[in-house]
Amino acid sequence: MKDSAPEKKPEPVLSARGLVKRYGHVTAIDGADFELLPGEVLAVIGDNGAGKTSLIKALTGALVPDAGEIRLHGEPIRFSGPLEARRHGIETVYQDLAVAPSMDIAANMFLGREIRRAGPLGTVFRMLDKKAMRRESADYMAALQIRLGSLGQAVETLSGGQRQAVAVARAAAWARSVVVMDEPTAALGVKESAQVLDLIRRVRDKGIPVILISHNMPHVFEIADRIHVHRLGRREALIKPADYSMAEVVAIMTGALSVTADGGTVVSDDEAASAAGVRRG
Amino acid sequence: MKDSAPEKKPEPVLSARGLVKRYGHVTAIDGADFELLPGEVLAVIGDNGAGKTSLIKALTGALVPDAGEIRLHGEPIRFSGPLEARRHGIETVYQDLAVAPSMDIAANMFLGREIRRAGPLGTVFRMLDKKAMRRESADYMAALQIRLGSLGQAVETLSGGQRQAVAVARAAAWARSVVVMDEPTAALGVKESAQVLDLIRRVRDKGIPVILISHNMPHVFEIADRIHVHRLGRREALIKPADYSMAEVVAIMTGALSVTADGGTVVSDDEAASAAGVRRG
Amino acid sequence: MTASTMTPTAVKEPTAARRLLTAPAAGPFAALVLASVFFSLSTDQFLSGGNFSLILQQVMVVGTLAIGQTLIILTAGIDLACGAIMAFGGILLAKLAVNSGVPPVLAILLAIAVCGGFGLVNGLLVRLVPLPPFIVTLGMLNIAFALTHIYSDEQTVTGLPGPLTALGKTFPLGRTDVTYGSLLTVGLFLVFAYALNGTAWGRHVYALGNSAESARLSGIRVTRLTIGIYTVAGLVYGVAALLLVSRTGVGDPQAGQTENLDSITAVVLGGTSLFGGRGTVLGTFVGVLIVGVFRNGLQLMGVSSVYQTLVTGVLVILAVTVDQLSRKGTR
Amino acid sequence: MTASTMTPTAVKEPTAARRLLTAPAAGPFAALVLASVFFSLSTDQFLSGGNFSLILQQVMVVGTLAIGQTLIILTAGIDLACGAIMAFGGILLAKLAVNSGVPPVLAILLAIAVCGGFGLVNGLLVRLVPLPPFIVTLGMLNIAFALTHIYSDEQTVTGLPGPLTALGKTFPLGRTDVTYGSLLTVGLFLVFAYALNGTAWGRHVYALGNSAESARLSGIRVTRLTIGIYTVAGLVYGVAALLLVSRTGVGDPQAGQTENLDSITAVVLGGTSLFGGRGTVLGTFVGVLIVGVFRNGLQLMGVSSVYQTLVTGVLVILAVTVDQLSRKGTR
Amino acid sequence: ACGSGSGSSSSGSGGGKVKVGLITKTDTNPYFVKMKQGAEQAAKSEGVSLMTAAGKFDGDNGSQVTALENMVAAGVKGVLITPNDSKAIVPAIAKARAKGVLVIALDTPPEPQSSVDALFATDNEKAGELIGQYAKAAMAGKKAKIATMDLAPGVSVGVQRHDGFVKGFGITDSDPSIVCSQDTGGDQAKGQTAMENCLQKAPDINLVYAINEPAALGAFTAIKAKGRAKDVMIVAIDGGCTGVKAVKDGTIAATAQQYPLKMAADGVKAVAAYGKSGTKTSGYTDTGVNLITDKPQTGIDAKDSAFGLANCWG
Ligand SMILES: Nc1ncnc2c1ncn2[C@@H]1O[C@H](COP(=O)(O)OP(=O)(O)OP(=O)(O)O)[C@@H](O)[C@H]1O
Ligand SMILES: Nc1ncnc2c1ncn2[C@@H]1O[C@H](COP(=O)(O)OP(=O)(O)OP(=O)(O)O)[C@@H](O)[C@H]1O
Ligand SMILES: O[C@@H]1[C@@H](O)[C@H](O)OC[C@H]1O
Ligand SMILES: [Mg+2]
Ligand SMILES: [Mg+2]
Repeated sequence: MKDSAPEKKPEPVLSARGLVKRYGHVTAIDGADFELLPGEVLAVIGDNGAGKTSLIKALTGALVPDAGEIRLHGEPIRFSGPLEARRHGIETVYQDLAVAPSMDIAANMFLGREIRRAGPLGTVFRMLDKKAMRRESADYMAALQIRLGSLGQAVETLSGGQRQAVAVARAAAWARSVVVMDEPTAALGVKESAQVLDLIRRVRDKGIPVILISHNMPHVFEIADRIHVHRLGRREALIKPADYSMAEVVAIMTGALSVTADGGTVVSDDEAASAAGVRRG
Repeated sequence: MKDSAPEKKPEPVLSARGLVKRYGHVTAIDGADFELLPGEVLAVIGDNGAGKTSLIKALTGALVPDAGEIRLHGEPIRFSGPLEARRHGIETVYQDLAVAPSMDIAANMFLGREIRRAGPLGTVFRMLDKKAMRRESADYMAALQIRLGSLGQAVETLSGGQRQAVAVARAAAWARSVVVMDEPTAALGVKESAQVLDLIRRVRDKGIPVILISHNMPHVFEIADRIHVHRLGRREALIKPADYSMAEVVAIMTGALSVTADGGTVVSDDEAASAAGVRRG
Repeated sequence: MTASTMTPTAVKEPTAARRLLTAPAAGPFAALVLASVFFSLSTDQFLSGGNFSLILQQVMVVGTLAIGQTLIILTAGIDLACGAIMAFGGILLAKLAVNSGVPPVLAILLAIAVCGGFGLVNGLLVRLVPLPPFIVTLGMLNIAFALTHIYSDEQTVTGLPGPLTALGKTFPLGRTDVTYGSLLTVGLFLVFAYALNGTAWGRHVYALGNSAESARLSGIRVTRLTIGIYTVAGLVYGVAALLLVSRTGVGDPQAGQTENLDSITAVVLGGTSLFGGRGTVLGTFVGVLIVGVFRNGLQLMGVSSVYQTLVTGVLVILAVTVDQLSRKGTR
Repeated sequence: MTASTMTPTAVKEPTAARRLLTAPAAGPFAALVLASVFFSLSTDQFLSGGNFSLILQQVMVVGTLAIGQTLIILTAGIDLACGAIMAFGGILLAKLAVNSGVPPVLAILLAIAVCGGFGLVNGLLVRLVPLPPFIVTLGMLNIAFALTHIYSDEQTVTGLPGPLTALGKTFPLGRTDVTYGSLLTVGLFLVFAYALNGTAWGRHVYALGNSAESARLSGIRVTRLTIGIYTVAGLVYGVAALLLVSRTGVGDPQAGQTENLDSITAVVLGGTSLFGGRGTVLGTFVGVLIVGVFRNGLQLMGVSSVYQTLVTGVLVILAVTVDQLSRKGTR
Repeated sequence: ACGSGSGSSSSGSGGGKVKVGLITKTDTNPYFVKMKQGAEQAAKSEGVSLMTAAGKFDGDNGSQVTALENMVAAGVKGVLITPNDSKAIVPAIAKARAKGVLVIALDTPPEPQSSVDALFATDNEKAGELIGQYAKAAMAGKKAKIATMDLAPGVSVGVQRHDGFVKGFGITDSDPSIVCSQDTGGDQAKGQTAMENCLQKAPDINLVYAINEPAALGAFTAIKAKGRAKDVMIVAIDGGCTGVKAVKDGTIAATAQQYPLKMAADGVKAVAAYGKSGTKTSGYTDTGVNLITDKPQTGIDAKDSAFGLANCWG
């Protein structure tokens, strides 16, 4: 790849080789490689059904791959479940949000990490500090500039964007070592999306790397340090946004262009490439 | 409004005045007006939680407003449910898709409008023509250029974008008098989104007006004939994209700018407007 | 090339063999076969046409009830009243024909219609108030039970005219005698398997069970459909009443008290989810047979009655475990 | 300014009054009050401290079972075995103390632990195989039932030592005698109301019932939680066994046969959804009282037993209708 | 008659032991445990093998029919059955007999009685009458306020005993002295609840009739809790060991004792005899009923609790 030669690469935070996942006769991950470097925002892009969600589910312990190896800070690791990944500081916003619909915003935000009252009320009676959780939730939601009817609303009664904001705020709040976001702005408005990009930047600035799955190319180009292009269940290319135009990246994603070993591109599908408006590589 | 003077306006296909919907102490629709003209693509935009989904649910019979009037082709109408709206030719893609997760793609695509076999098998035994439905579904999905593992996959096992494509393909397939799409491209990839925009154009070109809710401003500006800006539960402005810049529209949406009666704009929130990068109106 | 690379018009469809293996009733069926093999090896009398015909005949009543129960569970409902409605239908049928001099065939039709009426009321309450099916049918269980005892005055009705017991008669099939009633039950299973799988109505039943709200938004007439399903279930219970009467030869006010749970058990054993939207009526048939085979086989083995209960408990759990394990491979 | 215009840091929260009106147990409570008013007007004996204490005492056993049942139903499960587990616990307790000479308090602890063991096995099967709760507990119902009869040899155990019946004793509260057992039951309801509403564990129970997969993705230890819930439920059934024994003064192998359905009924009457994730244990308490008040009131009115059944059927449906209608306004 | 399961053999095929079936009403009653014991002992001494089955609840005809069919399919020589529904079981019995199986009713007669080969039973109405007469005498002219703890709607033993009691007491069902009637399912806990409510309704109850002893003991618990143990008389039916002990310690004034163990043992012997010699027993054998009390009333035959304990259900 174009950028593989120059600088000495630091050890990846999270990486994988040859991941495979089959569902009956559908192959969702087909020998995928993956690499996330410290402090970077890595965008993962690809067509619908390319296997992006499956890939990050495998990386975050939410599904067990049929084959392949995952490494965290260079050590091979097998997550027994999402909890273990989380214990290693990996925080994820899943595409289907993984919220409890009948519970309210604060309860969802702190699910699995509730705050207890100080003193014996908390230690002996294990009493929740509902006020504190409500207060902090309100702050997190405010940071995303999401309008809300009531913090006590059950999540199932929220608008699509409000619901997504809850999941995003939750992951951001708990970020420690890696943050993974599967299409976090899909349901968000212009202003709210901008806030999420800001949030991602703030997380990155704390030195925490972020994996961002998104179909929104302007967002990707605005924020990503590197782009992982996923296609047909595997990584097709790993590039820097500065080296390619948006049209080229889209062409790689759809298979019109291929990235050669030296980082150049070749047209693999003439018709598609010209339809995508890409010059010959 | 800027464009209200020149041409004599045709009768709206669908319109509403003073719609209200409250949930407990949350007001989702707060006296909203609405107007859809024949053959137009009307974009409905607004912040998260502004009440867009609630508005179109009221317009398509999915919820009963507490107050206000809806007119179809000028006649006041009260839909008893989504079926009645559909009988009047109104076809909707709901934001939460309204699919049956355990059923496969073809079954979902034809849900409520199944094709029966020809001859006595169909009329007497009411036998489904599964082959025909499967074939047609495959065609519709192909038109959206969605990759699929298997047409027999249950919808719950589809990727987020694949699932959305099913809902969009379904509405487009049955369009007759009005098509309503609530964020139809939220989960779709670049290529797939482009196909949906194409689809919307084709529908419009058949003379069927389309209501498109979207947070994607480039899409909106690319395809909309008019833009309905929704804010705090009601219509804030109804404009032509040609008359405003994207930044201005976003500013109107967030309340930084207001549209005056003569179609001009005034800054209602200085700080917000300058943050949005809009010149003084 | 992997499957995910295919374009939609050329997607690979599962082979017939694979489809059979992954069919929802495959797991329960495996359990049924295992149990049958076991009993064939442990007793001399199990493996015979006559014994199979006997088992079929023993399960026809609960099997028929389980058809209606399947419909309702598929909609994410539950019917606690099916046995009680059947009992009322049976007593009504018998008393009309014996005590009130109504022509037998008319009595049959009336009783089936009344059972349908119970179903209709259930459906109306479930959909229009709306109330949870559990509560509605629990209430109806009590009501139908009480009406049965009030109307029958606790008296078992005997001396039934021929048409009422005709379905209990047998005909020879090869060297085995089969009752007409078993045939009717099998026929009903096939009819409903077709209706659920081959017609639009069936798809709507599944869609309703998946999500009533999505079904409504998809333009399905959810109210009509729900009420219809409960009514059809009631009519099916009416047929079960006829089968009950023709099998036992009497109108019995005490009948139907364990059939509620039994029918739900058969449905669940057959692989249908209590959360609705997933399952098949043929699975239910297999579930019904599993229960019948257990009971028959254990009795033939001479297991004493309390131990029959114990072993049944273990076997029920095992049967579903077999089902689960058989699915693991395909997930 | 409408509520939707507010920024998140200044959101309007419902007032205390509104919260009371929309509390999940408000509907069932209204039904309970209506029923009580009705019976107070129709019989002289209903409205008295003594009668209320009696009702409380009559529902304490099923009430305690219903606590465990609520936990399990909140996880979208169901427990058909609770009554049978309790019956086994009761016999075990009585036989250990009377026949095996185990010190009473130790016998109590052992019996409660064994009931917890049943729950543990249920939980393991539900979560680890995994199997549908309906089937697991149906199997366990048969197993516990059979074990009870085998172990007891159908003999009622009498002559219990004092500690086993202590909870059946009364103490005066004002001018009314109240049993210690009722107090224990009420105490358990409060403890579990607190645990479900005030602790992280409670939130996890609800989250599990909302969606086991979402709970897992949220990092909740779903396996541990599920198994824990079934085990706790089993322990609670053990306490119910003690209450049963102390109330009746004997170890009775026939006990617990109708309590499965009764406890589920109480839970559903109390407004908890059979689909999990929604409901309260205090609602269950109200549900239990509704059943107790119906039975007591109807008997005081001298309604004959068949008609009691009939009226109960109608009232159960009415009670939940009241609940539904009381909610309509707030939707 | 057209048979079911014609493929099955009906006589002790395979050269094995003669098989005898016993079908009781339920599994949940010590009464039937005694029956099983009697049957087992006799089966051992006669060298026949015993199969057992039971209904799921009192009144459950369906399970009994199925069990009967399965036993016939298993090749039993004879079946002993305590019918849950005297009339409803008749067609199934007829089918079994048509295959040459000897069917003997125990405890509860089918209707018509001739539908079985033989009947070994107590006369339930007579048992009720006995304690009715006893209660009448023991009340000694005191004004009676009666509570009846009955079985369940439509179960014949319960109805016969209740009717017998009322008749023996010399009144009718509509008599105002019956102030409370409740079903208990023959269950102790339900008996207690029923009695509690009866006492709430009519605190001055002074005589309780109970369908069986568990119901009686439940009623007693409720009465004792009200502090009225001394002034309420309880009479019951069954004569089980627990029940007789209760008579001995004065909890129950009197009970009518029956002899299930004997019924079953005699039944098994009859089937064994049929297996050996082909001779069928027939007709009704009254296995007898005795009033057990330690406070005998003049003019009413009774045995004391010592006799009762020595013979409890023997
Ligand atoms: N449980 C499952 N059973 C069968 N097929 C599945 C399952 N889950 C995913 N798939 C299939 O695997 C493929 C990859 O799905 P995945 O969700 O990873 O795609 P994606 O790249 O995230 O798509 P999108 O952009 O639409 O979210 C799809 O074809 C999908 O249908
Ligand atoms: N059932 C409900 N109960 C309570 N509040 C509700 C309910 N449905 C919607 N709301 C509230 O009404 C407001 C409008 O919601 P709506 O879904 O219409 O917004 P939207 O404009 O479609 O937002 P988005 O862009 O995020 O989809 C929100 O504040 C939402 O929380
Ligand atoms: O005598 C028996 C009685 O005790 C039981 O309750 O039911 C069956 C009867 O035969
Ligand atoms: Mg995805
Ligand atoms: Mg919306």
